[in-house]
Amino acid sequence: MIARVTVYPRREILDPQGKAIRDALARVGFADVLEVRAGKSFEIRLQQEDRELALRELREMCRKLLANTVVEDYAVEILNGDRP
Amino acid sequence: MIARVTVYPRREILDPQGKAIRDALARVGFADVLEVRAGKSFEIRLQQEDRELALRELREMCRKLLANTVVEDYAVEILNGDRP
Amino acid sequence: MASIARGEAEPPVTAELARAQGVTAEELERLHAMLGRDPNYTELGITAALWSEHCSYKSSKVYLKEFPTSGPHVVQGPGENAGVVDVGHGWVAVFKMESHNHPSFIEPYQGAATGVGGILRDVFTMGARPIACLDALRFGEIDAPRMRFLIDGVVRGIGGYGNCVGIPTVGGETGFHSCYNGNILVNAFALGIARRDHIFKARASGAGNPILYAGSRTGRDGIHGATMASESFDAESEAKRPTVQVGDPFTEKVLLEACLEAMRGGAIVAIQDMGAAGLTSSTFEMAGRGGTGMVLDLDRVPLREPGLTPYEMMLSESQERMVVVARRGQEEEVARIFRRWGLEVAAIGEVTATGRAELRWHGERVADLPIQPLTEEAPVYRRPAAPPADLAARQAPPQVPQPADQGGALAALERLLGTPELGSKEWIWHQYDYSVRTGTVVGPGADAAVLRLKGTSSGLALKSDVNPVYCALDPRTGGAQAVAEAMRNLACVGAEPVGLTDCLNFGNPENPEVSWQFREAVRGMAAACRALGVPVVSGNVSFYNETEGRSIHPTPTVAMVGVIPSLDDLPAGHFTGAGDRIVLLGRDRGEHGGSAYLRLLYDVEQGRPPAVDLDAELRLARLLRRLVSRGLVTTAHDLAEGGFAVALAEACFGRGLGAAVDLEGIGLAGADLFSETQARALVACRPEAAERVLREAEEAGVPAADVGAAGGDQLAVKSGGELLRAPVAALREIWATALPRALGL
Amino acid sequence: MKCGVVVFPGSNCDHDVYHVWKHVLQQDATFLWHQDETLKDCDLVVLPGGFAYGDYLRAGALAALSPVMAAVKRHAAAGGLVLGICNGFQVLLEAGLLPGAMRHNASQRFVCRDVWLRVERDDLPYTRKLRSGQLLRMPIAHAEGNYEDSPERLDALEAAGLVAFRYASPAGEIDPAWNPNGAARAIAGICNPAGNVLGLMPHPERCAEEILGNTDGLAIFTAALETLQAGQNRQAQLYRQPGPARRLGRQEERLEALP
Ligand SMILES: Nc1ncnc2c1ncn2[C@@H]1O[C@H](COP(=O)(O)OP(=O)(O)O)[C@@H](O)[C@H]1O
Ligand SMILES: [Mg+2]
Repeated sequence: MIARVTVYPRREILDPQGKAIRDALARVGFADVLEVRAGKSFEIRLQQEDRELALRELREMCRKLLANTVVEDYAVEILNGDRP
Repeated sequence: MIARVTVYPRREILDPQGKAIRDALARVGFADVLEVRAGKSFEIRLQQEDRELALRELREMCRKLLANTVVEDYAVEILNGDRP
Repeated sequence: MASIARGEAEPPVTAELARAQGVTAEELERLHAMLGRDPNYTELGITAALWSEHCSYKSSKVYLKEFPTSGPHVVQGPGENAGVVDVGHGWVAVFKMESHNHPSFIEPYQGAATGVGGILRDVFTMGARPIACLDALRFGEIDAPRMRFLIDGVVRGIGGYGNCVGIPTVGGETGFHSCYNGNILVNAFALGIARRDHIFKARASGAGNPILYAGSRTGRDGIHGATMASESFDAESEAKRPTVQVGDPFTEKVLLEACLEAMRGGAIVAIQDMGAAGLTSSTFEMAGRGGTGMVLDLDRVPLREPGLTPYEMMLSESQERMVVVARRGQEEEVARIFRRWGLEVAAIGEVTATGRAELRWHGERVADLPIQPLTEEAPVYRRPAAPPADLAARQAPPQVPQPADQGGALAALERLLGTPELGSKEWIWHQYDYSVRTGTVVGPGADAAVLRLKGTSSGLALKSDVNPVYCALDPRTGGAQAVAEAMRNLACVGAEPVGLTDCLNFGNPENPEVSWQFREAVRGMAAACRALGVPVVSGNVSFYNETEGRSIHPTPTVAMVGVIPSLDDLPAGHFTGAGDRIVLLGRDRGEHGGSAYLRLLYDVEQGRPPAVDLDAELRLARLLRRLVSRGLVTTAHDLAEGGFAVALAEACFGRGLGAAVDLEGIGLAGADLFSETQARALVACRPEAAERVLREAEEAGVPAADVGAAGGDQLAVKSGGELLRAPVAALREIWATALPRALGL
Repeated sequence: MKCGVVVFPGSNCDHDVYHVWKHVLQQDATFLWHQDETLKDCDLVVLPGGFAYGDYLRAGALAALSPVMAAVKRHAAAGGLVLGICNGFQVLLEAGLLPGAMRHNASQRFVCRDVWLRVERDDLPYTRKLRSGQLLRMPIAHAEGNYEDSPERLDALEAAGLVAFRYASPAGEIDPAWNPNGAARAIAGICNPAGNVLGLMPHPERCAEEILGNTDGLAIFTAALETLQAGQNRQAQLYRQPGPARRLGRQEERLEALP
């Protein structure tokens, strides 16, 4: 099973990287961009075939290692083999 | 419109960070994890309301800035307001 | 007086609400009397911040007065953002140290990073260009919960920030002790240099002068940081956790350049960073020092997200922000410079002559407070102090096992070198850029770091020191020892001290034992400073370092700065030439109280710490400086934790050059190889200089003995019979890998 | 000879390079602002170390879009000397002036230490005072110095002789234990086919004075200076003529023939 974990800085927290990217995009002509949040994405291949168990395990990974919940939020998706 | 851009190291390129994370996950007990690819995720809020135009613009941003296509692949999705 | 607006959602001020913000009933009463009416919520918040321990020093002030703060080199003592000392050639050094303990425990990366950011701003706020940082770190036992995460995060955070701004981190110290399991210490020091006549102060003056806001926008970050730093940790602080402050070193770097550029122009009257308690402390302190008042128009404060209340704006601790008082009519000149560096600037108010702070928002007056009563005349407490009941037991002379009982001196040495406490800290400092700015002549890994003063022949030396175990056993001796050790480290590179800064980390001052520890430590430091002629020019107090009622060891970190007249004959901290004679300076008295040997090998933390003989320290330091300035020594390294044996081994590690010493003549053997008697150092010299070195020592009144020679690839010690012999490479491996091994890397 | 040091917001080794050119070599030096559109008649342009634009996104990525980079590209195309050090090297990669990309160090940590560099090219305007195979000791200080490219492109880079420096053991061997960041083929520095653009991760400006205990980096600056003085014009004829230039001509084609 293939899953994707996305980790973003928490909404209310300063995201200097996102801000720098937005400013740079504006400088090169993408004036259309209102906001950028810059985070991490992990594509994870698991042995687990059960969707629910996999989700549970992934959330556990986020709490334990992939995300720092003091400053980051995370989201977990199952990709069902079709990667973007 | 809210979009998500995901940038990953290209398949043929080593991903030491992904490997380091897999090893770390294994160390804390997630033996189930076969592979991790570590990439970046950008959540981008655009003024543009037209889906096709937005996608075109986002791909342009990737080529110009968000991804380094020498070593990275990218994917673009429109989130339709429902963030994960 | 017109009425004060009360925000719709804001609660009325009650004694209970005040207490929740750390304001006592008496303090609320005092505020009430000052205003002649009830304060509103915003006013209470501002007062709580200004009267917090962190901003007001209310429990420490009475003792801090005992420090000597003046001297021939002092240009600016405590009271400004940083201390200033003259270092010659028209230059001054501007430096300070500050704690970021609580934020680092919550989020180590950001906590440590913003600690570095804050101290850098304190320095460049004075018009100085920062040229070096030190970090003094205290962690718990590596196996304690979260500790590896904390260590990793703190080290990454310090590097992440300092490296990016481009200020070298040239030294520091790192200790591990179970007393920090629930409350680590992160003390950041920064030093900058400026031309003597180009120092800026944070005194708002000139009614009508505009107040500018420059830098990052204001968000809800760290609201209550100052009051949090004034409380102890408990299970509840998890829930009270404010929005973590995130550092943006890139913005700091451009802010630094913009500020220095703007300060060159003459359009700036005063400038101050927004540190703890953000806009509140910066504006109130500036007006308080200047004896002026101000009007702030909060609608003009640049916000990161809409909807912040006046309370939130005044207490936000968003990073990388400055308040600038410009000369009226020249504000555009200042603003232009900030904008050129890509920074936002806004005029948010003006200086007045009223002595009051008036805050306006949405067409209403939302606060109106007298400034000096809140700042200069904040409450001061002399807290009850009492020595711990078990002091006598703690200080009872310990049993000192001989190494022979446990596999001999070599085994003891190997075990000591293999602890994270005494092992090399290079795993940490290789993550810090210590060579950027090309000023670093001696970086981390030696006794004191040495920076050159470009364009002159001279240099600056810096080092931070404290031994918390000594301080726990006898805070007065421990306080004095920290000052003496820092001076000894400086003397090893030939530096004459010109001033020091400190960061006094203690438990809850409302606990009489802690209050006593504080008083004793300060007195010990003050006595040492006086005797050694080193003024205290800045510093910081961090109280409430305790978890679930358990205090940390008293940890008065000292960072000392010295001047080296010429860098031509700088000795190394390690042996550099085979055949060089090794001379031990100072005499052992077999002191083991609080020693690394007893603590790390036998888990005994008992006894009186080694006595500090300030006269002996002074004689030793003078001798070392003299030896260095005459180019007589190739190596100089002081004796500290682990005593003679550890110092000798360290001196071998730099180049992998061995040493053979015979200690029979001075009668040093057994456990005393590890004794921690103070006022001692190892030097090495060319054989032909040995006699001269011994003579100089005799003239200086410092006991000295030629104990052997450097050379070969073995470390060999005998005293009568052979005490230990081992290949340097093997010992070095144990020492160099100690920390990563303990971290499981 | 005039050296222009580009200042991006976040550059932090700009003063160090300036210091070496101005005070150690006693030459004319000036700062170029990232928004400048000309290079003020500089003979040598240095992109210094630091964290331009905070190194957000990828080191050098945001800086590569600065207005000054168009002028730097013109200068390079005209054969002018362009030296990128550390962050400057990363900017050159992101700007496409040199091939390949930087990734995070294999350790996933910032690393500051001295390394051994093996000189692979002694015929560049920057290396003509060195010998191939010679070892230099130089400081590095970076988080993203792990040079990477596809295997085919790396092969092409090697075949074209564009690797200028490699991390090596003190014995001059290529050894993973002496590679501080995991860089492919131990690559520490590369040049363009014409040899006038050089990027390297180590910091020669941090070891160019006796007082700092190491002068191994000075030769790179003196070589650039002598090259310029010999050429006495910005075309710097010298390094275009002898053997290497001919060899490079062929290899340039090969590099471009890649998919
Ligand atoms: N956290 C740190 N950051 C930078 N340098 C450090 C750190 N911890 C220790 N060091 C360096 O390691 C060396 C040994 O430190 P320490 O044991 O405190 O020295 P000493 O015993 O001479 O006081 C010093 O050069 C010091 O600057
Ligand atoms: Mg020392």
